[in-house]
Amino acid sequence: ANKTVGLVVSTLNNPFFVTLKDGAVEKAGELGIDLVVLDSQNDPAKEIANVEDLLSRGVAAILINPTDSDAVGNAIKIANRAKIPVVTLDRGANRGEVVSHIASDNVAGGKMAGEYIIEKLGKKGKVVELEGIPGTSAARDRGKGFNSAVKGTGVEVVARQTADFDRTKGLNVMENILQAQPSIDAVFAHNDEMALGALKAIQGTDRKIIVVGFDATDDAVKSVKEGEMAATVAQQPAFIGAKGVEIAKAFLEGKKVEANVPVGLKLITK
Amino acid sequence: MKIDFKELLVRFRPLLGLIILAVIISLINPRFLSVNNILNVLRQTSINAVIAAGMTFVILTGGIDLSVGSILAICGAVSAFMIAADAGVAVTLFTTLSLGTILGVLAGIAITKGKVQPFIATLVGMTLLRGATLVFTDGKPISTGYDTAADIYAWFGTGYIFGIPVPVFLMIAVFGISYYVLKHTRFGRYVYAIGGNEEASRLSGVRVSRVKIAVYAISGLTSAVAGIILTSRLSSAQPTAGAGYELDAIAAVVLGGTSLAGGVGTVFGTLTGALIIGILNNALNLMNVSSYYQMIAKGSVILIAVLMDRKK
Amino acid sequence: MKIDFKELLVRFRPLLGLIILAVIISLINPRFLSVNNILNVLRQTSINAVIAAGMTFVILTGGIDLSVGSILAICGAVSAFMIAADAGVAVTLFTTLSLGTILGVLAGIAITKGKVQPFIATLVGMTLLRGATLVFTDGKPISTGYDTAADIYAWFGTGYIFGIPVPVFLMIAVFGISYYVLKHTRFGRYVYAIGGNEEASRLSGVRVSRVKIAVYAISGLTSAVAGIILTSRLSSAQPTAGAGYELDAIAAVVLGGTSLAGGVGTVFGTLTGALIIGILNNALNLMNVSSYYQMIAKGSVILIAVLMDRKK
Amino acid sequence: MSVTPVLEMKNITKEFPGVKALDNVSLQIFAGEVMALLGENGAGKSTLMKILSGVYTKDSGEIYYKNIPLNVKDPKDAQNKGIAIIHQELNLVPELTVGENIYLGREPVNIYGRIKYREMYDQSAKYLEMLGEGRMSPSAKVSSLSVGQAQIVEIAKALSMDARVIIMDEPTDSLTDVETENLYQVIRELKQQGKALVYISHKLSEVFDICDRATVLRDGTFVDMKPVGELTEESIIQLMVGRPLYERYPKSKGECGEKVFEVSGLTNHKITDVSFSVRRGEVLGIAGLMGSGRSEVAKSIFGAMALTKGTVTIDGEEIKISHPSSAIAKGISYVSEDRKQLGLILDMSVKENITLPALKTFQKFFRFISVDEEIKTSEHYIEKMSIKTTGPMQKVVNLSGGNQQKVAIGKGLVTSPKVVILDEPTRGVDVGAKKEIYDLINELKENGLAIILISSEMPEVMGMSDRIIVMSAGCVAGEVSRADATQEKIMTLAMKNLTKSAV
Ligand SMILES: Nc1ncnc2c1ncn2[C@@H]1O[C@H](COP(=O)(O)OP(=O)(O)OP(=O)(O)O)[C@@H](O)[C@H]1O
Ligand SMILES: Nc1ncnc2c1ncn2[C@@H]1O[C@H](COP(=O)(O)OP(=O)(O)OP(=O)(O)O)[C@@H](O)[C@H]1O
Ligand SMILES: [Mg+2]
Ligand SMILES: [Mg+2]
Repeated sequence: ANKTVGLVVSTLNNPFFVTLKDGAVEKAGELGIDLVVLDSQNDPAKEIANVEDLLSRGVAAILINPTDSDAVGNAIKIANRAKIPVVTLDRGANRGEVVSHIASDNVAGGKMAGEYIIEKLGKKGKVVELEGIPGTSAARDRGKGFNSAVKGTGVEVVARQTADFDRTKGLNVMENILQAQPSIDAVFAHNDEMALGALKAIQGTDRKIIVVGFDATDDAVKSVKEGEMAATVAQQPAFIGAKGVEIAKAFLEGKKVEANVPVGLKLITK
Repeated sequence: MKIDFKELLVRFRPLLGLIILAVIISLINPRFLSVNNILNVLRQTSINAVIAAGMTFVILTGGIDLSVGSILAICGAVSAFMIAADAGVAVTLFTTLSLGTILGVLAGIAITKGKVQPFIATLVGMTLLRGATLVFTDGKPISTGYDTAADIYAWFGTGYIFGIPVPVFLMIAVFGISYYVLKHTRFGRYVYAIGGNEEASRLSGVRVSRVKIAVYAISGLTSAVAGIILTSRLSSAQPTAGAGYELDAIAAVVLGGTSLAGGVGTVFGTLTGALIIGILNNALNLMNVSSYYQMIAKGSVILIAVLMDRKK
Repeated sequence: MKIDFKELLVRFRPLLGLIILAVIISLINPRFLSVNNILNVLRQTSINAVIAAGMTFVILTGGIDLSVGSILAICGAVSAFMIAADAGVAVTLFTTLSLGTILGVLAGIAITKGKVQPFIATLVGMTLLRGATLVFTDGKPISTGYDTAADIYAWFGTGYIFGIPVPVFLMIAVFGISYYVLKHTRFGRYVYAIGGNEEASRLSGVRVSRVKIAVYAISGLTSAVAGIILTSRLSSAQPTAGAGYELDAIAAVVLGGTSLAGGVGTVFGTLTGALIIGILNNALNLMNVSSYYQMIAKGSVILIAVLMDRKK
Repeated sequence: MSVTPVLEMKNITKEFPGVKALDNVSLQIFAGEVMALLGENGAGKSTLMKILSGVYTKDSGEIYYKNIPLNVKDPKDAQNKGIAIIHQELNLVPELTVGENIYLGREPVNIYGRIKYREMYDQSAKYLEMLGEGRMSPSAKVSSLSVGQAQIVEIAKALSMDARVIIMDEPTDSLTDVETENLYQVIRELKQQGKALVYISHKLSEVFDICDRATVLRDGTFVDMKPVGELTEESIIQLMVGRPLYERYPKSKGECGEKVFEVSGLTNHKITDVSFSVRRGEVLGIAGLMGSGRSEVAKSIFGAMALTKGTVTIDGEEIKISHPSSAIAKGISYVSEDRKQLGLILDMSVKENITLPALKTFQKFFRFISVDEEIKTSEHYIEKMSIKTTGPMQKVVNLSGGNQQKVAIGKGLVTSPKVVILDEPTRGVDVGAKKEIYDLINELKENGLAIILISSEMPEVMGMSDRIIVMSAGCVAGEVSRADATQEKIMTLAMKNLTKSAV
């Protein structure tokens, strides 16, 4: 009989996680697993409710892409108590027991982007950082990695503003920053949506500014190939999703699984 | 007094909707009616229901409170911070509940003394307090830590009393008290009277400003209670917690038959409304409806429920 | 006719607030007043301002429209899809604007014929349409593509006429028409009358339902216009576009001195209100205020503006 | 008769933006007596009483209670100090019950703060009984009451406060004679108990029925205070208006023409089989008790209330009316009895109110509304009906009650109707203005309009109508001609159906 596996995704309003889900759905189809996908809408309370509902419904394993590493703890504990194995995707959990954790490291990704910019600018220049929704873990981790890279180099962050992971806001905020800052050499955006918005703003002027994004969404990769955006950090979301399903299946079949599956980060450039 | 069946029907129409919904769902998915799942739904509903109880007071006076989600967040953050800093559970609870109440009072003062429209005053409160929460938490979640105090604190969100989850008990308590206050006390009468005709209430000697400040205080208090339940369920406070909760709470109140114009409605209806939303969320998950279609399904059911309620 | 200075002062108080704000900001950051930046602010304001213009009609009748952001999103998605599918710019614009209008009409019908409260009808609309947009786009952005049609389409968001951005022209047109309709036509007078006293308007022979449906249609239409501007600015439609825009639009209307109770206000005030919000966003970026404090600053300025407006 | 006043207001001044409502006004109120407070619309009567009851604050002047200075902070404070008021405009919460309204702000509670409903309803029933409304249930929602019944609730509320000073601002405004007589009974009792009362009314006969002294205001100033015994209607009018006024109900010499308007078999949940017709230049009076369904007939004709059966014919042509706008288009207009809720848009100007039903006719090129013509038209009505206002642009909300009423009537005429339904057109209107409205009715009559006059004021219906139909419990109970009409005949008809079926 087909096993049912639950997948709880932090949000499906963001192309990155949509791709992660698509990867998982496709793999589940291949392996003949029933996959139940639930969306936490970036709300940990909804997340814990989703886990409870999955347990109510009866699933053999849960794949969870946490909204937040801390907040997911009790949800995982509930699954532990019900003796249902849990695999975390993309973000880890600070509490509870998981059989496996599959992720690329956001901090490392931010660092990678920072190092790329440092190199491109010849270790000297002015950068703008477009931050994600204040208080979200992606915004925190990517910012942390990026800032640890540029710290102490000749690259200076001249403006740091939030654009809420949103393309429109990326456009508006960048337009405003362009007014305020007479010289900017590069922009690092916490996701591709904001990067694409910022790119639009820059295209409206005749200034030459490097734009680096994060997530490698289809639009962003296309833009990089066209030579518009300089780079984007690829996390291979589809692979994360697919790998999660594979590992869950393996575990349920009694096979040994790796506790930590690091997924390589890739900097996509032209 | 003779029983007015029409009146009775109107009164219990939301409940009827709830029952119809529950029957349909359990026919599609029998698992829905398992004891475990019912407790599950109740626990999940408790947060929205508690907020909606306070919101009912506000809406009955003809006001609205958009700041509930942000009050929940800041109260949650403060309580997680205090637990982590070993301030003791009792002190933490007291501080958190007081904070929520005071924030409500401030909104009430802006509305009555500052003559700012409730929608705007609480919209501003929502923005200000979200900013304050982010500053306070530096944008990071605050964990309650791993010591005994944290475990005791976690009981409020995850514990059981006689097999019934603690949040469910809290929800019942909040609704019981609200029912008594609205139905049997002077203050309750004034809440309805102000919503029905503010000027007439004032001329009858009702201290309108005081009552209004009190309803926002109550809404702040229930938001704080919800913040405690949420933080305790997660053993962690998120700076972004509660975003968008105001809409769910308002939807619960309105589904329960309370008019946004004020003056008409019951807290019992609100509980029904919150349960309808909670059951819907649960059922859509049980039935594995994709999240995009969940929005469509949820919107449709609410629309049908409201339309049913409006029909003569 | 003698000029009533008090009345005049009340009338232009929002404008006064705008001017004070602009002066303070330009003292802190002189770059604010550069021609480029002013065009910049105007262009950024245009989207919220256009939505707020339609919202003004709705609020003047005593209603509210929470679905504007979702209408914007679905109209944007449809128009990007059509441009990408080479449907031609004219056909696309016509379809998109019609879609927005029709969605507004449906909300209006739910409110007048279905007797659903505007807050709820449009809240449901907001959820339903967001779900529909996510289904339509499968949660991913739709690019308008790279051909000539896409370039022509992009002109609406990024082009210039005599050195003035096209969205700014569109904004001026929308406000010019709205001003004329509200001030000088029968329909405009009815909008105010219904907000002032719906029942008395009905007894004066006003077709209340028709007028109400029309205001939601107008709000749907302006949301569609905003959706076109936005999609064309980005050459891409986001499924999450416009989320939360309803609050900004309502804030603009209220900052402009229109009462949420209906009956009182002007579209000119709304433009001022939208500019205050736009300038604030721009200035906070220019001054590089950290995002946490931005919320606090924005909340505070709106509160001060509203308090100033409420003072006798 | 006591000589020293219980309560005295001295040199009270109150200014609103642009209007000096009260200028150095004084008033004395005596125990065991009723002081009539008289004056034209806008003279400042209500304003003075609102100051006494804590609704407004005075700009200057003093108030003394038994020679001790009294400071009234707000309505609650006034109640605590033994001052009760029945406001001119209804001030009830429609969604609460009768009993809850009567005791609003003063609910009896037990030691746990729980409201004692039983006691509250029993007491309420007692006061309703006193006012002859024993049939009204204290647990009925106020929204289900007619205007007149609501007025009774207001009175009961004031009585229940057990105040030392009771102010009644046009309490009989929407009462018929029966209820008015009941009220008199209660007032006499209150006098017996040594209470001091202030009684505001535009029905001068009431002054002689029940009041002991009269204070007259004119344009916000004090004119005179006299024992009623020294006054006549003529002398009161002289004091109020500053000139004598002749002929209370001016007779028109106009002849009635052919039949223009006819209704037959009008039926819905409030009225049964109502038929009548009106001729050109005729005033048809409709009399009846409170709640007899007169307003419902008017609303049904006007398309504001659904009909299950019945036809409406105008100029021999049967017409279908689904909405007030079609009634207006067919030449019917309706002036509602409730100007505040149904008649006017208070936040709009006099001009905008008057032109609203006829806006179409003010449209010029590009559907542009011609403001000049609007102003011209509204100035015409302001002048014609002597509306006391600072101009067409003044907001209606700032006019006195009587002047608001005139605006409402102007609104009914602006569409140049063939048939005008006037529902209590002189409610709250002073003698002078009443005369003007009567003159206006006669002028309309001479211009060949068909007029339906619904009124609870018996002398008014009898004085102004050519024919009177009397309604009782939703049915037409009978018809009397002007010549035959007597108070007794009309009353008998009005009570006809009540014995058979309780309302
Ligand atoms: N809130 C207000 N703002 C401005 N003007 C007002 C206000 N209330 C009353 N007035 C003005 O004060 C004057 C006195 O009004 P008031 O209501 O006291 O008259 P009144 O004697 O009670 O008349 P009526 O017999 O018509 O009830 C009027 O000119 C009126 O327009
Ligand atoms: N809103 C309402 N809901 C229910 N019943 C009502 C309502 N308004 C009036 N009624 C009832 O309808 C009947 C007719 O009332 P209506 O006010 O039309 O009478 P009327 O003859 O015009 O008397 P009045 O002189 O008081 O205006 C009464 O029985 C009254 O109680
Ligand atoms: Mg008066
Ligand atoms: Mg009547």
